Amino acid sequence: MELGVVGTWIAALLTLACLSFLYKDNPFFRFAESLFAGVSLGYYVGITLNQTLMPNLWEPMRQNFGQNWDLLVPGLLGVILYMRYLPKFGWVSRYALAIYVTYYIGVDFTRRLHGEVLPQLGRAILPLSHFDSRTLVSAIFMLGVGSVLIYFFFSREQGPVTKRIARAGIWFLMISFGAAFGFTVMGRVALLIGRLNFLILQWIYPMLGIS
Amino acid sequence: MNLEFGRVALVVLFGILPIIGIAMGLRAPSLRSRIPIFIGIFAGFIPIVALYVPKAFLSGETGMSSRLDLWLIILAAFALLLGIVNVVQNSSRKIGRREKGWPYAVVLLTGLAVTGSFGIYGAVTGHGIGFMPDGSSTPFKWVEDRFFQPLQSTIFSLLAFFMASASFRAFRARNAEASILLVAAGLVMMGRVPLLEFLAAPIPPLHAAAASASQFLGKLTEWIMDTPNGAAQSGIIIGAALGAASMAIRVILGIERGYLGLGKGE
Amino acid sequence: MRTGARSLAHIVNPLFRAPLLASLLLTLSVSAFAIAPETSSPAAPELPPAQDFVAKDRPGDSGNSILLTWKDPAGLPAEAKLQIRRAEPPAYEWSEIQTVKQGVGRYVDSSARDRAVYRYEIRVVSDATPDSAGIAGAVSAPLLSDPVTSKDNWFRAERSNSLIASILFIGIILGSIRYAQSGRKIFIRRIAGLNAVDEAIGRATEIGKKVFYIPGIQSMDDIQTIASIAILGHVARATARYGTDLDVPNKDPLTFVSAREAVKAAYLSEGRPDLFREDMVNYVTYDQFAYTAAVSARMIREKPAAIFLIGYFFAESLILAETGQSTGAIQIAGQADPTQLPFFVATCDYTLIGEELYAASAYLSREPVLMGSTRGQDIAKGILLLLGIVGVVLASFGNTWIADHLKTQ
Amino acid sequence: MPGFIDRMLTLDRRWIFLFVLVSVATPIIYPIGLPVTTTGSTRAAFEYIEALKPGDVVWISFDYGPSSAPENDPMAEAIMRQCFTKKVRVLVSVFYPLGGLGLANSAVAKVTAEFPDLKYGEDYVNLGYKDGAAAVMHRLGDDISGPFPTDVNGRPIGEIPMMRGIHDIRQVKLVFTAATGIIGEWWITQVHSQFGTPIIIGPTAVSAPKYYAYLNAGQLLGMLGGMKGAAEYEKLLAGAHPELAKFYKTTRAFTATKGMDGQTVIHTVILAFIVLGNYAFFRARAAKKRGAA
Repeated sequence: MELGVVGTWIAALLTLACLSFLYKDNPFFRFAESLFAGVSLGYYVGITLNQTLMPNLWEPMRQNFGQNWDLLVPGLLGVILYMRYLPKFGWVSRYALAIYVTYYIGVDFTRRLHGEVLPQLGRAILPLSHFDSRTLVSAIFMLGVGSVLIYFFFSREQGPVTKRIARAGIWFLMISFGAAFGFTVMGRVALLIGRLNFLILQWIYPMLGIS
Repeated sequence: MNLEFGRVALVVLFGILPIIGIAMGLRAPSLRSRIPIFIGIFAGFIPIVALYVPKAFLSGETGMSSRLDLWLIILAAFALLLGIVNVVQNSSRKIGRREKGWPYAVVLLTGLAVTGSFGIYGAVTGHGIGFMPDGSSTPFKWVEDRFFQPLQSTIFSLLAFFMASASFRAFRARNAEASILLVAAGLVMMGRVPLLEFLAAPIPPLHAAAASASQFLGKLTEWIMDTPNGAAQSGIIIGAALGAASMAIRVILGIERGYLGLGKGE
Repeated sequence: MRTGARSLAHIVNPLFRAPLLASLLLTLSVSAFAIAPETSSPAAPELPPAQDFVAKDRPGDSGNSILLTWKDPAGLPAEAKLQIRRAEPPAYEWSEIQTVKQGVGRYVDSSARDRAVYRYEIRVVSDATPDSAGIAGAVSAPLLSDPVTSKDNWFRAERSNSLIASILFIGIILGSIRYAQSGRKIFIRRIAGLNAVDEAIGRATEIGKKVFYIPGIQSMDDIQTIASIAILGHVARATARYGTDLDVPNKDPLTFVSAREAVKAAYLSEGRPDLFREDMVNYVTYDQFAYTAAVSARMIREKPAAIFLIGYFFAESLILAETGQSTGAIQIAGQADPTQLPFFVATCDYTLIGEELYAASAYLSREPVLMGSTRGQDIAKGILLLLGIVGVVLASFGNTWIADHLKTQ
Repeated sequence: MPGFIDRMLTLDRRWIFLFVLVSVATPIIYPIGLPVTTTGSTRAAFEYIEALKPGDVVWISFDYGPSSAPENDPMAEAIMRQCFTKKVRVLVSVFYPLGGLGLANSAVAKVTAEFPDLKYGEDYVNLGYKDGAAAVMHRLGDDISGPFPTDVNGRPIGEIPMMRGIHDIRQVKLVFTAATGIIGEWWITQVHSQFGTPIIIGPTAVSAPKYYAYLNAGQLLGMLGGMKGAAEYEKLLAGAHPELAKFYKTTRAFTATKGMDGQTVIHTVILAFIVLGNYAFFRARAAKKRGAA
C-alpha cells in the first residue's frame, strides 16, 4: 500500500512537471523530459526483448534448431544493422537495411492499390438515375472525390475549367480539414480530462481525505 | 534440419548472397551499394507477387513469403533498438565534455539503464514484463505504470492547450477558404457534444428547443463527416496511395536509393 | 444481369477481353452452373438429406484444402446439424471431419493433402429426431461427392482486378520515367508552398538565424519519409548556397542516417563541404513525445527563422507547429496522410497537401525520375477518373459491372 | 475599444491555457451529467457484436499507448465487457510499441476480474506485443502461431486450449482495433482487404475523419470515434445489458460518459475564443481600412 501511495505521488509530480511547460520551459520540465526519454528507450529494450526476440528468435532456435535454423539469418541481419556505427564498415549495414526497407515497402504496395485505390474508387461509383435527395448526396460525394483528384493533377497547367473544378476540390478539402479540426478538439481534450481526473480524483482527493 | 524450399531459398537470397556481396565489397567499393539494391528487389517483390500467386513454395505456410514475414518481425525488433546506440553516444559525449545541460543526460541514461535492466531481468528470469505469477507487478511494469505512463500521457495532454490557442489564433475568416474551414469546424464542434443543451441549462423555457436543435446539429455533423469529408478523404487517399505506390516501385527497383544514403547514380 | 454485363464488356472496351478477366468470368459462370438447383429430389425419409453436395479443390490457394458446398434441405428440425465425413484411399474408411450448423452451406477442409484422392459425404444428424428404431439421434441418408484431389494453384482469380491494376500501374510509372529520361520535357505546375522555400531560407540568411527541418517521425520504410529526405536535399543545397545554418533533429535512427547522408551530399554538390557539420543532422530520442518536447524546447530557445515540417507526423504535429508559430518562424509543412493536415493548414504559412508532397520532390529536384513518376501518377489518376465516370454512367443505367469489379478480396 | 482589440490580438497564449485548465477541471469536481446521443457508425459496431454467438472469437488489438488511453481505454473495455457477457471468446494483441502492452495487461486484468467465471486460455488469450506489425498482419492469413509462437507470458500457443480451433485470422469473426496512428489502417487495408476479416475500429478522434472514407467504402463495419464514440458505446451497452451498468456508475473510475461533460464545456470555451478572435480580427481590419482611407 505504501508503495502505491509513493507511486501516485511520483506520477502526480511528474504530471505537474510536464504541465509546467505551458508556463515556460523550466528545469522541472527538462528533468521530466529527459527522464521520459530514458525510460522510454529502456521500455523498448524490455518489450522487444521479452515479446519478440525471446519468443520469436531465441526460444524457437533453442527448442528446435532443426526446424528453425534459418532464423540465424534474420538474427545476423539484425546484428549487421548495427554495423553502421563502425565508420569503416558502415556500408555492410546496407544489406540489412535494403532488405528491411524494400520488404516493408513491398507490403505497403500491396496495401495501396489492392486495399485503398480500388475499393475507394468502387465506392465513389454511384447511380444518378433518380432525382431525389439520395441522388443529390451521391452527386455531392462524387463531385468531392473527383474535384479533389483533379486538384492533385500536377503535370498539366490548369485550364479555365479544371481550375474551377480544382477550386471546388480545395473547398472540399477545407470542409474536411475544418470538420477534422472540430472533431479532434474532443480527442485532445479527452487526454487532458484523463490527466486531471487522475490528479484530482486519485491524488488530491485522497490527500484531502475526500472519498 | 528442415530443408524446405522456402527456407533454403530465403537463406540463399538474403543470407548467402549478402555474404558473397560483403566479401566482394571488401575488394570492390563500387559493389557496396549495387548488390544490396539487387537483393532488395527480391525482398520487395516477394510480398507483392505472393498477393497474386498462391503457389505453396511462395505463399504456403512454409513458403518464402510467409517465412519472410517471420524473419522481418525479428529484423524489425532489431531496427527498433537501433536508436539507443545514438542516444547513448550523444548523452555520454555530453557528460564527458560537461556540455550545457549534461545533468539531464545523466537523468536520461539512468532512466534507460534502470528500465532497460528491469526488462532484461524479466527476459532472463522468464518472469516477463507484465505480472508475476502471484499477480503483483514486475519491477518493469511498476516503472511503466508510475513513470512512463504519466509522462507520456501528460506530454500528450499538452495538446489540449495548444489546440485551444491554435483555434483562437488560426481560425480567422481571412478569405473564402479560411471561412469554410471555420464554419465546418464550428458546426462539428457544436454537433458532437450537447453544447446547446449545456448553454440552455440555466434557462428552462429553452430546454426543448435546445434539445431538438442539438439533434439536428448532430445529424448535420454526421452528414458533413460522411459526405463532404468522406469524399475529400477518399480523394486524398486515392491520390496519396498512387503516389506511395509509385514511390514503392521506385524504391524496390533501386531507382530511388536515398534511403541507403545514396544520391542518384552511385 | 451477368450475361448483360458480359456482352457489354465485350462491346465497351477491348481491355475487358484480357484473358485473365475472361477466365474469371468463366469461373463465375461455371460455378453458377455447378450450384444450379436440381430438378427433382428423392422423397425424403424422416430426415431429408442435404442437396447439391460438391467437393472441389479450393481455387486460388496454396493447396492442401478442399472446398465443399451444399444446400440445406427444407424442413429440417431447428437443432439438426450437418455432418461432413471423409474417406481416404486406400482404406476408404469414413471418418468425421466436422459437424456444422445449418445455413452455412460451405466448408473448407484444410486438413487435406495435395494429390491424395478423397471422397466426402454429408449427412443430416439430429439428436432430437428419433430414427427408425425409435432411438433419438436420427441420421439422414448420406450424399456422396465425386472423388476429388487438392492442388497447389498458380493464381488467385479473384484478385485479377488488382493484378491488372498493379501491372498497368507499374507499366505506366516505368514508362513515364523512361519517357522523362529520354530528355523530353515534362511540365509540373507550380505548387504554392514550394516557391516559399527559397524565400524562407533567404529570410533566415538575412536575419542570421537557423533553418529547422523536421523530417517527420517515421522510419525510412515509410514513403513520405523518403519524399521528405528528397526535399531535405533541396533545402540543404539552398542553405549551403546561402551559408545559412541548418538543424535537422531526428526521431528515427534510420531516417537520421539517411538525412545526414542527404545533407552531406547536398553540401558537397554545392561545393561547400567546409560548411557541413555532422551535428547539423542530429539524433534526439526515439520516443515520439520526448522528441516533441525536446524539439519544441529547442525551437523556443533558438528561435529559428524558418521551420520545415515535412514527412509523416502524428499527434506532435500541432505541438511542433504551434510552438514554431509562437516563435515567429516562417513555417512550411507537408504531409500526404490527411490526419494531421488540418493542424498544419491552421498553423503553418504553407502546407503541401496530400500528393503535393510527392510532386514537390519532383518539382524541386527536376530529376527526370521524379518528374516522370509524377506524370505517371497523373495518367493513372486520369484513367481512374475515366473509369469512375464510365462507371457512374453505367451504374445510372442499372449496370454495376465496374463498381463490382473494383471490389478486392 | 482599440485597447481591447489589441489585447485580444496579442493575447498571451498562457491566458488561454489557464482558461482551458479551469474549464476542464470544473466538471470533474462538479459533474453535470449531460445527455449522450448515439451515431450510426457506433450502433453498427454494437449491433454486430450483439449478434455474435457464444464461442465466436473476437480479436481485440490494443494499438495505442498511454498517450491516448483516456480515449481508447473505455472503448477496449466496453467491447471486452460486451464480448464476455455474450460468452464470445477474446484474443488480445498489441502492436503499439510504446506502452500498449502495459495498458492491455491492465485492461484485461481489470475486465476479466469483473467476470469471475472466465478462464484464461479457454475464454480469452493474451498474445502480447509483437514488433513489425505489417509483417505480422501479412502472416496472419497463414497462421497465428507463426508470428505469435507464445502468449504474453511465454506459454506456447499449441498448449492453449482455446487456440486449438483458431489456426489463422479466418477463424476470427471480428477484429476490433483500438488505435492511434497508422496501425488501425493496416487492419483495414491489409487484413480486411486480403483475408476479408470484418474490422471495427475505435480510433482517436483525430484519425476518425479519415476512417469515414473506409466506412463509406464498406471496408469498415463500424467505428467508435474518439471519446464520444466510447461514451455512445457505454450508453448502448448499459441499455442492452443492465447488469453491466454498475461498472459505469462508480464514482472513482473513469468513463467516457463522464468525460463528455468536460468536452462540452471546453467546446463552448473554444467556440467563444474563436468568435472573440474573429471579432477582434474584423475590428482591427476595419480600423486599418479606415486608417488607410
